Amino acid sequence: MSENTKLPDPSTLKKEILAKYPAKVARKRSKSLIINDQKLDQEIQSNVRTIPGIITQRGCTYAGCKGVVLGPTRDIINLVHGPIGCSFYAWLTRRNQTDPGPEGPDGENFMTYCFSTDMQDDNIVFGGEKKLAEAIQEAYDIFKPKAIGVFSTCPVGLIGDDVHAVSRQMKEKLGDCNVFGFSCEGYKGVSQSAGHHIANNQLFRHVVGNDDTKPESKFNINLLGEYNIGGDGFEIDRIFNKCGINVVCTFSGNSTMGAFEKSHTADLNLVMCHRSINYMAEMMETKYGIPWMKVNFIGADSTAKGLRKIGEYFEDDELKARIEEVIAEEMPAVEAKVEAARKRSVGKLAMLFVGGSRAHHYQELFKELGMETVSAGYEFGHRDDYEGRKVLPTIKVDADSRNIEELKVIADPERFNPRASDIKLKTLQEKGLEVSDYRGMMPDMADNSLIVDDISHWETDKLIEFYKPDVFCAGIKEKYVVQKMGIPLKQLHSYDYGGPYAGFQGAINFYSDIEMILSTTIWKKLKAPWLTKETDPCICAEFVA
Amino acid sequence: MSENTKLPDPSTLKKEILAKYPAKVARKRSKSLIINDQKLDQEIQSNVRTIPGIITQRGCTYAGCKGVVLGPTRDIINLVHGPIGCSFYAWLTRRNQTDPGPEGPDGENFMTYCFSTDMQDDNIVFGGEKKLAEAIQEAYDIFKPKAIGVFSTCPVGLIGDDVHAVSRQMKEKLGDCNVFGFSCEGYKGVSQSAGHHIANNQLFRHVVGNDDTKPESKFNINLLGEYNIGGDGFEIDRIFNKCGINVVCTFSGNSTMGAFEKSHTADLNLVMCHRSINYMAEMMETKYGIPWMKVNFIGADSTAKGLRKIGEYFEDDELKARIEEVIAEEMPAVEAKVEAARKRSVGKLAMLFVGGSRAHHYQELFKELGMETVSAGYEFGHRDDYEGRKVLPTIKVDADSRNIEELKVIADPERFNPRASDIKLKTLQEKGLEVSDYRGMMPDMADNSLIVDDISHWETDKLIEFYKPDVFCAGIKEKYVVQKMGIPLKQLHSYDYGGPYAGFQGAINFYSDIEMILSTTIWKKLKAPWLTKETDPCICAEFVA
Amino acid sequence: MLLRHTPKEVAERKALTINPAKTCQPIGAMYAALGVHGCLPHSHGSQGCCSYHRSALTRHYKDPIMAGTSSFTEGSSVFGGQANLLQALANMFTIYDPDLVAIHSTCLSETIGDDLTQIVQKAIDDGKVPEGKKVIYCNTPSYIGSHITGFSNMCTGIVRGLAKHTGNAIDQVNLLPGWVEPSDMREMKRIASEMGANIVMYPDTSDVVDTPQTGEYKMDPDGGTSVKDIASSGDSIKTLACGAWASEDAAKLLDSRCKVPYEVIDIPVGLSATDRFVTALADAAKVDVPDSFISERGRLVDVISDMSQYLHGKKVALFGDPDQLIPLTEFLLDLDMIPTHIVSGTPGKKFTARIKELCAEKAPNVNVKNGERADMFLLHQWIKNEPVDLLIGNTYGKYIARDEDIPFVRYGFPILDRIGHSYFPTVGYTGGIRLLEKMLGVMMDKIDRDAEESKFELVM
Amino acid sequence: MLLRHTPKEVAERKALTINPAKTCQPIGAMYAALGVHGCLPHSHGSQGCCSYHRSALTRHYKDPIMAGTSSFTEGSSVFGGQANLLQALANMFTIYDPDLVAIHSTCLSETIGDDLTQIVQKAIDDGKVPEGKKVIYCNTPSYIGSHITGFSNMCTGIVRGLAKHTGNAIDQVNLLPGWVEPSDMREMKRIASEMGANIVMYPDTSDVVDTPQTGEYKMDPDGGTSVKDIASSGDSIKTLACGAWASEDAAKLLDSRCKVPYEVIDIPVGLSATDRFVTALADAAKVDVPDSFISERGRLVDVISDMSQYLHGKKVALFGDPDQLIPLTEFLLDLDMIPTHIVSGTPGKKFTARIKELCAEKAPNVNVKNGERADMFLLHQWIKNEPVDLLIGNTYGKYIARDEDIPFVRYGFPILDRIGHSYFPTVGYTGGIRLLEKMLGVMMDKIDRDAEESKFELVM
Repeated sequence: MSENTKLPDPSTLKKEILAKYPAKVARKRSKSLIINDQKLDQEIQSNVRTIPGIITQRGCTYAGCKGVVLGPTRDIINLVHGPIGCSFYAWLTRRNQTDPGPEGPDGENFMTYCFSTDMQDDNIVFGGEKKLAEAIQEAYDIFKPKAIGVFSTCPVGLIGDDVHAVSRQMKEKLGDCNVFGFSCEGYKGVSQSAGHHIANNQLFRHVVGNDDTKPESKFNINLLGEYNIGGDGFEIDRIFNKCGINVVCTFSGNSTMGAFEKSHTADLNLVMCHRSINYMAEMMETKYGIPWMKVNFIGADSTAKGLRKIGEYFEDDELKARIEEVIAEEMPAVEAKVEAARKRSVGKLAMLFVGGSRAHHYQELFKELGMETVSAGYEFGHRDDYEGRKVLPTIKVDADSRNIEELKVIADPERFNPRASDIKLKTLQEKGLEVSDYRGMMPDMADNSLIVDDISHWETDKLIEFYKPDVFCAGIKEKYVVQKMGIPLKQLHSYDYGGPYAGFQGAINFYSDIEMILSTTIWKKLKAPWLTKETDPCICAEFVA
Repeated sequence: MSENTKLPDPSTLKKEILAKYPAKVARKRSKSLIINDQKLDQEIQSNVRTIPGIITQRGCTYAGCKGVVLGPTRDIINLVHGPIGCSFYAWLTRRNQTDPGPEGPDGENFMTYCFSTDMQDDNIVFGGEKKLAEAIQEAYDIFKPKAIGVFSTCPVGLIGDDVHAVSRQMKEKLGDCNVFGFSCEGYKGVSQSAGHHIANNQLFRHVVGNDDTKPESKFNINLLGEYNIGGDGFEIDRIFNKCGINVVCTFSGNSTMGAFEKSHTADLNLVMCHRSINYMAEMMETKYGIPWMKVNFIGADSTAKGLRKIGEYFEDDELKARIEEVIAEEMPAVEAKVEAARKRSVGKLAMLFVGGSRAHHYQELFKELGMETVSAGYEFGHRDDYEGRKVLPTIKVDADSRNIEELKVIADPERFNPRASDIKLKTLQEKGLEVSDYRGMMPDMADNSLIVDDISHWETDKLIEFYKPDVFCAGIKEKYVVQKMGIPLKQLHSYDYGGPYAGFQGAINFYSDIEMILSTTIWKKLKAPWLTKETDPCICAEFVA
Repeated sequence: MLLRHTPKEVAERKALTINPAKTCQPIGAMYAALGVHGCLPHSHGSQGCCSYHRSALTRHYKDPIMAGTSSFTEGSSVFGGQANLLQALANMFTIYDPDLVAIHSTCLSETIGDDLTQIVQKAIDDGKVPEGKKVIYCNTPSYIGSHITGFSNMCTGIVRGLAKHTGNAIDQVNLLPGWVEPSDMREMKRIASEMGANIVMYPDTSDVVDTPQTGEYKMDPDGGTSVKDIASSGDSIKTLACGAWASEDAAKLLDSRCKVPYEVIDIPVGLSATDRFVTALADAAKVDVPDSFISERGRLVDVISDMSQYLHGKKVALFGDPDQLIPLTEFLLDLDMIPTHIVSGTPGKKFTARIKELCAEKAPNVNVKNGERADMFLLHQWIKNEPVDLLIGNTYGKYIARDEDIPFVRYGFPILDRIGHSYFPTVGYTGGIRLLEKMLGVMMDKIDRDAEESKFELVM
Repeated sequence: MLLRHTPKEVAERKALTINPAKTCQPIGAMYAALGVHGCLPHSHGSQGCCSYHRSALTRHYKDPIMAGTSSFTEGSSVFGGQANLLQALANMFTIYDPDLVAIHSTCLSETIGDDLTQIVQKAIDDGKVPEGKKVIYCNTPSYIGSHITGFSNMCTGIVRGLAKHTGNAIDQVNLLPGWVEPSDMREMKRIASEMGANIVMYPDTSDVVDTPQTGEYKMDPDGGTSVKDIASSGDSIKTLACGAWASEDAAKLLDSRCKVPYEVIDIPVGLSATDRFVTALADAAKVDVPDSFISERGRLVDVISDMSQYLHGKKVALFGDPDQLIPLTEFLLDLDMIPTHIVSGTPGKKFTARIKELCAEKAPNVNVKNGERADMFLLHQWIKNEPVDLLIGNTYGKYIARDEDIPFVRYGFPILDRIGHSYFPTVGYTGGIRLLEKMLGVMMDKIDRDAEESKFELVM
C-alpha cells in the first residue's frame, strides 16, 4: 500500500473486540481503543489498572524501577530485598550494555551479577531488616562498591521492613558507600511506570548534585531516558562526540554513579524516553534551572532533527556547522541502505505495542522504510505520551497514582542557575523544538489508525486477523504467539539480541533487519505441502483498502 | 595370577581351533600356532601367504612402503600413482608426528596433504605415465618440494607403467627435486613386510649418502625403525639429548630428506623395529661400515638397557656416567607410577597380536606391570622376529619373497669406514648387546604361551574364550570386535590416539593408560540388570591355572 | 573478565545470595499447569510475577507461554486479592474459554493471607466458573523452597483438584515425570509404550511448549494430559514418582487420598538411573522389558566403552536442580568422571546426603551445597580453587565458562541461548548418548583447539 | 597452519589430486553389503584393500566391520584370482558360516580381468557354496567413479542376486535409502511405519554397524534386510530410490528385470526434500500422511523461523557426496543461508547442473565442481578467496576449519573424531532440527567466543 493511502475504518474491528468482553470490561476497554482522527482531540484512557485475567503485556513497579532505570548503571550494586525470583528475573535480561569505562577491563561492573537477600519464610514472619543489613555488609565487604541500591519487592512493604532506615544506617556505618533504598514494591501503581517515577525520585534525592565539579568542555548536555539497549547509547555518544557535544550523564545507559552526581552541571537535558524520565527533567529544571527538550534519536531523520535542535539551543554557529557536516557525512550510507531495503518494505504494514515511547519512536524508522503503522499503543504510557503534555492539567490523579510519591522540589538556593531565558525558550518552543514539551504519539499517526493502550492477547489476536501486518513489534511474551500466527515479530525491548537501532548506524541496522525479516523464506513454507499448495497468506498479503 | 605361575597347556585350544578348518587350512595353520617351550628350538611358519577368506589383520605392500616407512617424512611429497583409494586411506591415519623443524612453523610439512594421480579407466587402458609426469610437474609447481616419492599401486605394475623411468625423467627435468619411485604394488609379497623392504631399498639407493657433511657432535647414531607414532620419537630424542647422544637420522620418525642423506655419517645404527628396517642396517654396514645393534625403548628397563648399550659401544666413561645419571633422574617417577598401577595390574593377563616388533616390545611394559602375556604373535613378522636371526640361514626363499628385490651392496670404495673392529663387536656381542643380532620374541616368552602368526578372527575368538584376557592388544580392525566380547582392546598401532609409550615418560603414560583401562567401570555394567544381577564375567576373571 | 569481581577466597555469607542457582516457586507452578490439557495458568499476585515467569519460560522454550494475572494494586494488597481473582476468573473463562484454570499464589498474596480455597469456592458459588469448567490451585509462597517446590506444589494441586478415586482399580501406572523437558516427557511415553506399559503421565508439556509452526496459533494446544486421564489416576495400581523434590508430594497425596501406592525413583538420566526406571516401570506395569531395550541400553554402553578414555578422570562442576543433579552425578560416576563441585539453590537435606553417598567411593572430596546461598558465585569460587574440565548447568553458566575457559554443556533450566532441549531428550538410554555427545563434543573441541600442530588428531 | 602450503591462487590442475573429496568404489560396496542380514562382504583383490576399507568403516562407526579378502599375491595377479576366490568362499562358509557372501572386485582383479560371474558359477558347480547359502557380487573398479559408485554397484548386485519377480504383486514399496547412516535408515523406517506405509528397505545397516555392547559379540548381527524381504522386492508395486548416484541403478534394474516402476527422489535431508519424501512415500504406498507429520514438520519450521536471524545470509562451504549435498544445499537455501563453495569428488554432470539450478535465485555465484580434482585443496583455495561462516563436511574438514577459524559441522563420510552420527539421524524433519542445532551451535559458539564483553549475550 502506498504511503498515503487512507487506512480502513476499524470501527467494526473495535466492535468485534469489545463484543467478546463482559459488559464492564467492554466499557472500560472501549476507552483505551481509539480510532485516530487528527480533527478531534480524543482522550485515550491509559495508565489505569489492568483488568485482571485479560492477559496483559505489563510488568510491575519493581521492574520499572530496578530493571529499567537503575539496571544500566555499572558501578552500583543493586541489591534486591525479597524472595529470590525478583532478582533472578532481572538478571542480565535487559541487554543494557556497558563499556569497561576509563578504568579499562578491570573497571567496576556489577551488572553481570545478581544480588538478593533471598527472603525466607522466617524473614516474612519476623521481618527481614536484619538480614538486609547483613547482606549490605557482605556485599560491601566482598565488592567495596561506591554505592548500593536496595529494592523493595512485594512482601517488604507489607511486613513493614523499612529499607530506607536500614540503608541510612548502613550508609553511615560503611562511610564511603552511598546506600539508599527504593519503595518499589510490585503492587504499587498499575505498571512499570510507577517504578520509573520512584527511581527518578531516589536518584534525584540521593545522587544528583552530590558532585559540583564543572565539565571542562563546551555544549554540555545530559541524555535522559536512553538505556543503551543493544548499544543505542554507544551510537548516540559516537555522534555527539563527532559533533563536539559533551554528554555529562546519560540516564541511565552505560552510566556511573559519578556521572549522576555531576549531571546537574549540564546546560541542557535531552529527553528520549519521555515516560520513564520526564520527572527527572522537570525536577532538574526546577532545582537547577536546566531546560529540557524532547528528542528522538530513533530514525535517521529524527536523529538529524535532534542534533539540529541542540545546535539551535546553543546558538553556536560553529556547532551548527559541525552538526550539518556530521549529518552530511552520515546520511549517504543511510540513504544507500534504506534505498535497498525499501525494495522490499514499501507499502508493508507494521504494528507496534511496546513500552512508553518506543511504540512512537519506531514509527519513524518504519516511515523511512515506506511502511505504514496501522496500529500502535503503549504498554505503560500515560495520556501525555499519547496526546501530548498539553493534556497534563486535565489528567485526574487516581488512587493508584496518588500513592506514588511526588517530590517537592524547589529552586536550589546556591545552585539554581537558569541556563536560558524564558524568552529564548519561548522562541525555541515556537520554532517547534519541543522545549519542556512532548506532543505525543497520536498527532504523528494516520487517521483511522487504531491506538490501543495496554493491549490484551485477545485484542492482539483480532488486530492481526484484521490487518494481517507484515511486521508486529512487541516483546518476548508476544514474540512466539504472534509468530505462530505466521507474522514475524520484532522485539523492541531486546531488539531480538541485535541493534543498536538508534542514530544513523542504528537506522542502517534496523533497515537491514527489517529487510531480512521481510525476505525470510520460511514464512512462505509454513504449510505442509500435502495440505495445500498455495503459499502462506500472511506474508504476501497486501492490504486492500 | 602371580608372575611366575605356570601357564596352562593350550594344546586342546589349538586342537579346537584347527578342528574348524578345512584339512588343508588346518595343516597350514597348525605350523603357525606354536606352543612355546624354551627347551625346544621350535620353528614357526611365518611370512607366508595369508589363507584367502580367513579374515586376517594383514595389509598390503603399498601400506608397508608408503604408509609405514615413507609416511613419517615431513619434507617429501609422497605421490601415489593409482586409483584414489590407496592414497586416501593412508592420509593422516598413522599418527606419525612431526615437529615444524628448524624453519619453525612455516617449515615444510606435506604430511597433512594427500597426493594422488587418481587414475581413471582411460589411464588403465592407455597407460598412466603421462598423467604421472604431469602430476609430478604440478606438485612441483605448487609446492617446490625437495623430493617427490612415487608409489605404485596394484594396477600400475600390471599395465606396465614405468614409474622409475618417469621419475628419472622428471628428476632431470626439475633439476632441484629428487624424484624416485617405488614398485610397491599391493599384491607383492604376502603382507606389509615386502613394502618395508622395498622402501629400504629405494631410500638407500636414492637418498642415503647424498650428503657427506659430517656431524660436529660426539656419539653420533641413527635410530632405525622408530616412526614417532604418538610422539615416541620425541621422547627418545629427549632422552638422547639429555645423555649427550646425537641422532643424525631417525628412520623415519620426524625425519627429513636432509637427515636421510647424511645418515651414513653416523657411527652406530640402533634398530628398534627389526622387521621393517633391518635391511637398511645391513646395507649401511656393508657399504659404510656402520655397525648396528638391536634396542628396544619400549619399557623403562629396556630403555635403560638400550642406553647402556650405547655407552658400552662408545666406550666413553663420561657418556656412561651421564647415561647413569639420566637413568637415575628418570626412574623415580617411573617407579612411583608403576607402583600405583600395579595395584590394579599385577596378575592380569595380556595378549598381543600386532605388527612386526610391537608384539614383542610391549611385553616389556606388561612385565613391568606384573601382567602375564599368555599369547602373542605378529601380523607380518618373519621367523627371525620370532626365533631370532640365528635361523636366517635356514629360512627358505619362496615364490613371494623371491620377487622382492635384494640390493647388491658392496663396500663403498671411498666412504667405507668400519666404525668398530670385529674384535670389539665380538666382545660387545658376547656381553649380550645384540650386535648385528636380534634374538626374537619366543625366547622372551613363558613356556606354554601360545604364539600365533598372522592370527585370524576365528583364532582370536577362540583364544579370548580360552584365556579371558584383561587386555587385548591389536589394531583398529580388531578393536571393537574384541571389545564387544567384553575385553578392552588397546591399539598398538595408533595407541588409541594416546602415547608416547616409548622411553621413560612413555612407560609412565602406558602404565596410566592400562591402569585406566583396568579401572573403567563400564566393563562391569555390560549386562542389562533385568537380565542378570551378577557382574560381567569377562573383566573380573582371574586365570585359573 | 565478565565476572571480574569474583574473588578466589571463599568468605562465608549469612545473608547475601549472589548469582542464584534457583528461582522462586510460582514459575514452577506455571510450568506444571501447562502440562494439563486446556489449562490456563493464573498467577495470583502482582503483574510482574506473571510477566517475569512468562518471559523466562518463553525464552527457554521459544514458544508461546500463556497465563493470566490478578494484577494486584496497592488496594488489593491492603484489602486482599479476592475481588481481583474473582474478576480474573470471570474474564478468563469469558474471553479465553479454557477447560480449566490453574491458580498459583505469590509471595504477595501469601503474605496478605489470601485463602485460595475460600476464594475459588466463592467463584464457583458466584457462578464465575462456567458449567463443565474447572479451577485448580496451589499455594506457592516464593519465600519457601524454589521453582522446583512450586512445580511440586502444582502437581499436588493437580492431584487434589482432578484425581478421583472411584474404587474400581484400573490396570495402569501413574508416571509423574518431574520437571523435565517436553522432549523428555515424549521419550518417557515412548519408553512406556514400547514396553507395553499402560501409563497416565502428568504433567505433560509435550505439544504445549514445543508446538509446531503451521501459521495457525492454537491458544489451546494439542498437548497436555487430559483432565479425564488425570481423574483416572486415582484408580491406578501404582504411582512412579520421578524425583523426590518435584514429584513425591503429589504421589503421597495420591496415596493418602486415593490409596494408590507409590514409589519414588530418580529421573532416568544416564545409565544406572534409566536401568532402575525401566525395571521399576516394568515391575509396576507387570510387563517384561522387551529385547529392544537391551539394544537401546547396549548402544549407550557401547558409546561409553568406546569413548571412556576421553571421560575417565575428568573433573566436572555442575549446578541445577536436585532431581536432575542426583542421577547426572551418578551418570558421571558411571563414566569414571569426577563430580567435583555441585550446587543447587533448592533446599532439602537429602540432597547433599545422597550426593555424598553416590560419590563416597570415587569422588570422596566432592564439594556439594544446596539451599540458601548455594549459588553460582560460590560455585565459581570453588572452581577458581579447584579447576574443572567440564561445566554443566543452565545458560548462566556461560559467564563462568568464558572467564575460566571451561568446556560447557547447557543443561537444566533456563537455557536461553541455544536450541535443542525441547526436541532431543536427555532421559533414557538414547538421552544418555545425547549427553555423552554433548560432553565429548565440548571437551574434544577444546582438545582440537589447544593441540600443538604436531599433536592435532584426525582420529579420536 | 596445518595446511600451510596451500596457496590462495588457484592454478589449474590436469593430473594431480590433492586432499580428495572421495575415495574408491570397493568401500561403498562393502558398506552396502553389510546392509543385508547374514551377509559377509568379500574383497576380491589384495589384502590391503580389505584392510583399508575395514579400517575406515571401523573408525567411522566404532563398531566391528567384518569382511574377507582373496589375498592376491603376485602369482594370482599373473594367473588370475579364481583359485584364491574359490578357496576364500570355501573357507568363509566353512569357518564363519554366513548366510551369504557379497563379493566386490578391486582395481587389481578388474585390471587382470577376472570374471566374477564365471568364478561364482564355478564355485557353485564345485560345491564350494553350501546348500541354502548364496553368493552375490558386483564389479567395483576403483578407477571409475567413487565410493558412491561402489555402493550403487553393490545395490545393483543385491537386486541381481536376490530380487525375484514371481508375478504376484505385493502391496509394498521398495525404499532404497542410499548411502546414509544406520540412524538415518532407522528413521526412514520409523517414518514409513508411522505412516502405515508397507516398505522393504535395503540396504539397511542399522543394528549392523551400530550394535549394542552387551559383552557378547555377534558375528551375524541382528540387523540387515533379510534375503527373503529382498527377494520379495521383485514383486513390489513401486521403488523409491533415494539419491540418483547411490540408488538409481538398482531401481532401474528392479524395473527392467522385475517390472517394478521406480521414482528417484532426494535423500530426505532438510525441509523441502523431506516434504517430497513424505509425499512420495505416501503416494507410492497409497496412504495418507498422518497429522503427526504436520507436527513433526511444524517443529522444524518453528526452529527455522525462531532462529532465522542467525542463519540468514551466512556463507557456507560444503563437501561430500552428491546425494547428500543436493538436498543439503536446498536446505541451506530454505534457511536463507548462502551455499558458496561446493565440491564432490564423485563425478556426474547432473551434479553441478542441479546445484546451479537450486542456487540460481539466491546464490547465483556459487562455486561448484565435482569429479576428478574437485578436491578439498580446491575448496580450501576457494575459501581463502571468499571466506565463509560455516564449513560442512567429513572429519578431514577440521584441518581447514582450524587454519581458517571457520565453525565446522561434521557431516558425511568419514567422521573419525566425534560420535553421534550412528545414533541421531539427519534425515527427516527431526534430522533437520539436528542439523540446525549443530550449525547454530558452532556459529553461536564463535559469537560467544569473539563477543566483546559489552556485547556478550545471555539470551540468543
